[in-house]
Parts: sequence; structure tokens; C-alpha cells
Amino acid sequence: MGTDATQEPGLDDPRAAEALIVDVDGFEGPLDLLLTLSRTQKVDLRRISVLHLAEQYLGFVERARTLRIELAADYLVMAAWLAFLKSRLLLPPDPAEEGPSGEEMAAHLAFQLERLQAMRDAAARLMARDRLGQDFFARGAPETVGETRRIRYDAGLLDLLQAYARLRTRDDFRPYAFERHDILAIEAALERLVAILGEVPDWTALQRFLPEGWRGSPARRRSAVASTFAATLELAKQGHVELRQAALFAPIHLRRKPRP
Amino acid sequence: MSTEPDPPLFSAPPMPEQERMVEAMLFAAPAPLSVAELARRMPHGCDPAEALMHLRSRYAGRGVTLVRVGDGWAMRTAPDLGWLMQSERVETRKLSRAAIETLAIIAYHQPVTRAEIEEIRGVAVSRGTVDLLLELEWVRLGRRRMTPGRPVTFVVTEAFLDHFGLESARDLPGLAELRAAGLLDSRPPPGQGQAVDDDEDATPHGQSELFED
Amino acid sequence: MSTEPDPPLFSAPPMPEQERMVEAMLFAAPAPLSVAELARRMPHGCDPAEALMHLRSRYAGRGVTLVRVGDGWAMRTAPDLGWLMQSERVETRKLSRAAIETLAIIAYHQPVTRAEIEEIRGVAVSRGTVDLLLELEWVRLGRRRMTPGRPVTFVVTEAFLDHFGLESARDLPGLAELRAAGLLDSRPPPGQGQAVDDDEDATPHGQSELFED
Repeated sequence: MGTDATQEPGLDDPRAAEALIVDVDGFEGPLDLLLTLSRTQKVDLRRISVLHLAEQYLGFVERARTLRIELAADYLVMAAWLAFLKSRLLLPPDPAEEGPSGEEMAAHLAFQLERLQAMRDAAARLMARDRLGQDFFARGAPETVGETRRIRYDAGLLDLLQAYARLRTRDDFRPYAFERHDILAIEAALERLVAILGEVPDWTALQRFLPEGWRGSPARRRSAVASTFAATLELAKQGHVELRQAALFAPIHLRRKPRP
Repeated sequence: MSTEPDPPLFSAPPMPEQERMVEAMLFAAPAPLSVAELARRMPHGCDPAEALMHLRSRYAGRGVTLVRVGDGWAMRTAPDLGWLMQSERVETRKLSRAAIETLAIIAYHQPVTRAEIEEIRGVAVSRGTVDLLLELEWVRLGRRRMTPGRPVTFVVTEAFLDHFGLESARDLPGLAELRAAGLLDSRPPPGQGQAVDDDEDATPHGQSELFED
Repeated sequence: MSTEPDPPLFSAPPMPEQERMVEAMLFAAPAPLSVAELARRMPHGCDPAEALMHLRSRYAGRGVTLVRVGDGWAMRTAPDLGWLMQSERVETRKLSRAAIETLAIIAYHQPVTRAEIEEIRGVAVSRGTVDLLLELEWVRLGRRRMTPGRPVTFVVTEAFLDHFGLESARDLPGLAELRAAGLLDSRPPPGQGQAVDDDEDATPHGQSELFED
């Protein structure tokens, strides 16, 4: 594949360019890619040709497009910016134009690349240092002398932040409640019972009081039975209904308590 | 045991160097080390037993001494100085979820009343939780709120900032920042996004009072 | 405590004794101790700073040395003997490139905001990167930046210094060269003049305070 890829703006080896594109996931953003591309110029980052670099990058994006490789939005934003920079660098400056000059923009990009490279070098030097637990060591054995023991409560900043984050994302300050999809609240069952009780003066099976839509699925049905039953107990306690069950596990019947 | 003045090539390191090695190993080891273990780690031809004797006399009468423990050797602080080490031996316990949440609310919303803490947590705050935080000196009483009942408020202390490595409570990240830092796992419930994002609005007593100076 | 006949009552113990005390405390302590912490545990009138100086020269060149870590002091094995301690070596989590770079940026540019880290790396700081550094306790929150939005800043910790064997953040490798080359300046993109002013307002809190004294 990639045999037609002969035009390599700024890249000596077509396969290198190919590898760059295939590897695009391995780059940590457009600046990282630019830094990698800039190495092909084999010069000090301070003497880099930003125009050349911009062309290399645009070539890269163009090739990614022909290979139908989707680039993340920030790569495309950088491409647009570099295209703009390129035009500023190539065209004679327009005195009426506002904003920074092409040279200023190029200088800043060079600075960014140099700074990123410097931070990478610094990171490498840092990680290459003698390190605690690798090259030098702290006391291996905890001391166990004396009698007094103090209880220390351990909590890190992260625990604190996470606790707060947990609270604040929890339903926006309302007391925590489970998501109730298949649960008929007792309050709802009670409300319903009170409303329809007048229409059923005689003994009626509890099952018949289940609301529409709560009789089908077993989970919903169970919940509705339980809540409705609890509601009838409450109404019985208040003296509004009477309950009756012929035998253990037999259907439960209820009726409105006859007025004395 | 070598006694020559000029050690031949590939000979063991000089005795002061062997002493250094033994010293470092005993210091770093979690348990006493035997002469055989020391010898196994050291270059060929070393004499850890002799190095131990030198080291032992070097540490005689110092704040740290070389002691024999069964077959092994270990460094221990001098027994007469044990009283200095007392605060070293601390038993670490994890703060309960209730306590850490209460603490977080106080830190973010201070000065905050108990009722406000309960409103945010959605459950009653047990006396023990606040007592523990007071006892740890991470929390103290602030001014009374000038509202009916004049409830006491809670604020965090210097010791709290110290423990959590904060320069001030206003340096605690806001909710949007927590999210940006990847500390918010759960997405806000649908339709609540704005309210949750808007940190300042959601904290009438808290942040604004605390963070504006 | 028994009263000795020779030293007058309530006077500080003689310096060799203070040295022993400091030696024992640092030896036993898992984390660096500051002069203030040492003083708090020692009898009234002691001078742990002087005792430290004596102790430091006593341990110079030995297998265990006295090192300075930020505000604290600790005993650590000599780095050249690390090869003897293979079995004590702790497996460290392999840090991602993003985490290592973020750590370096925080160390060299501290106090630094998340936006500045992203500007330097040219990419968003991924979820969990800062989280991980906080968890390792190599990074903590610094003061908020006095710019619009008052963003949170990050700084490195004493545990970071301890881990990398640094006395202070001023001893970061290559810091002077990077500064001289202007690579630690905050230089906003051209055309964002206003941001320059804001940033310059903020720098007095930052690098100068930390790195120059």
C-alpha cells in the first residue's frame, strides 16, 4: 500500500511518512507531531524553518485525507492555523491587516516546540535520577518501641475531593434516592386506594386493585402487590377498610369498613 | 581473611567499603539480616562478620545501635531514646465515608451549619462524626449564623490545611475543575447539567463568602 | 525521667546527647522531619539545627547519609550502594509519557495551571493524569492564580523531592539553563496582549517566590 505516495513534502523517506500516519494515535497531539516532523530538518530547533515545517504538516494532513484516516479535530485546527501562517509568511505584509505578523506567529511556534522539547529532556533527566526505593532507600523496618499508640486518621486530598465530587454530582443536592423504575411507592398505592375505595363496597381481591400497567411484568407486579398490601394495612389501621384471608397464602380480600 | 597491604586484582573491596555496604543493607532491610544473607549480597570475598564488628563499635553509644536478633543483625534506635519515638508509632485508620463527606462539605462551604451539612448529605450527621473531626482538630466552631436560632457554624482549621497540603481552603478546586481533572466519575443526572456545572450558583453561603475577598 | 546530678535542672542536654536524639528520630522516621518537628519532640532548649550539622558531617561518606528534603531531613542509603538492595526495591508503577511530562512541567513551571500545562504540551491533559500524580503525592494544589477565573495551580511536594533525591525545587536538573534560555517564561501566543498583563501580575507569586531566595 501507499505506492502512489511519491510526493513527500519535507520527508525524505516515504515509508517514514506512512509510519507517521499509521501511528497517528501514538502522537500526543499536533504539537508532538510537529516536533517529530521537525526532526527531519536535522537542525537546531532554534534554526528550524517554520515554513518548511508547516508544509510538512499540511502534507501529512493531506496524505491522511487521501488514505481516509480520520484525524482528530485538534490536528485539523492546527492544519488550518498552519495554512494561515503559511500564507502570512509567503505573502507580502498588508499594513491594513490586524493581528500578529507571520514572523511573530512563526517565532512563537518555534518557541513552543523548543519548550516542549526542553520539558521532554527535563522529564527524562528527572526520571534518570537516583530514586527513592530504586537507588536509595529509606528505613526498612518500622520502629516498635515504647507503649503509647496514637490513632491517626488517614485521608488524602484525593479522598476529600472525591467525596465532595460524589456529593455534588449526586442528584444535585437532593437527598439520595434510588432510581425507581419498577417500584410502586407505597404513597402512590395509598393515594390510589383511597381514591377508588368508595366504588368497591364489597369484598374484593387485593389483586384487582393493582393499577394499570403494573399487572404484566413479574417485577412490577410484585412491587405493586407489596405496596398495595402495605397501603391496605395502613388504611385498616386507620379504620377505613377491613381485610380478610380465608387460609394461609389464600387471596387477600378487602372492603370498605361499613359505617356503624 | 586477607591481611595483605595491596589487595590483588579482583579482591574484595576494602573493609571501610564493606562496612558501608553492611550499614546500608541493615538500614534498608525490613527484617534482621544474617551474616550469610549479607555475604550473599556482597561481592565475592567480603567478610560481613568483620564489617559487622567494625560497625558495631562505630555505633556504640550512639542514637542508633547495631543489635543481634536471633541469627540476624539489625539497627535499632537506642533503647534509652525510645520516649522520643513515641509519636512515630501511629495506628492509621481510614476516615469513614460519613466523616470525609462531612469534612469535604465543611471545607467547601465553610462556615456551614449542621443543618446545611445534613441538607447536602441528605442524611443526618451523627454527633460522633462531628466530634471526631473536632477531636482531630481539622474542624472547629466558627461564628454563629445570624439567623433564627443562631446556629453554630463549622470551619476548617490550620491543621486541616496542613494535613491535606493546602495553602488555603480557597485553593480547593471547584466542581468544574474536579471534572476537568477526571475526579468526577459519574455524569450529572440528565437535565441537571447546568446546575451542577455552575459551581458558584449552587453554593449560596459557601464559596462566594469564602472565596471573595 | 530521672534527674541527673551534673546538668542543672531544666537545662538542655549536652550537644552530643542532642545529636543522639536527632539521630534516633531521623533513623526511625519513615518520612523527613523538619527542624520544628524535631524541636517539638526534644526537651526544651535543644538546638536540633546544630545537632543536624554535626550529624551530617558524621554521616558524610557512609553507607547511610543524612539528606535534606525540602524543609525536612531524612536518612537515606547512599545511592552508589543501590545495587545491594535489590530485594528492597519497590515496584513502581510505570508512568505514562503524559504523566511524566506533566510532572516535569509542574516541577519546572510551578505553580502552574492546568491550562498552562495544556498550552505547553499542546494537548489536553487526559483524565486521570493529574489524579495519578496527586495520588502518588508528588503533586499538590498550590494557591489559586489571581487571574480571571482564579484557576487552581499545581506544585510539587516534599514527597516528590524525596523520591527524586532533591534538596529543593531549585535543584531540579538543568533549571538554570532552562531559565536562561527563556524556556520557563510564560509567553502567550502573539495577538493575546491582554493575557500578558494578567500573567505578569501573577508571576510574583510563582517562580520567583519558589526558586529565588
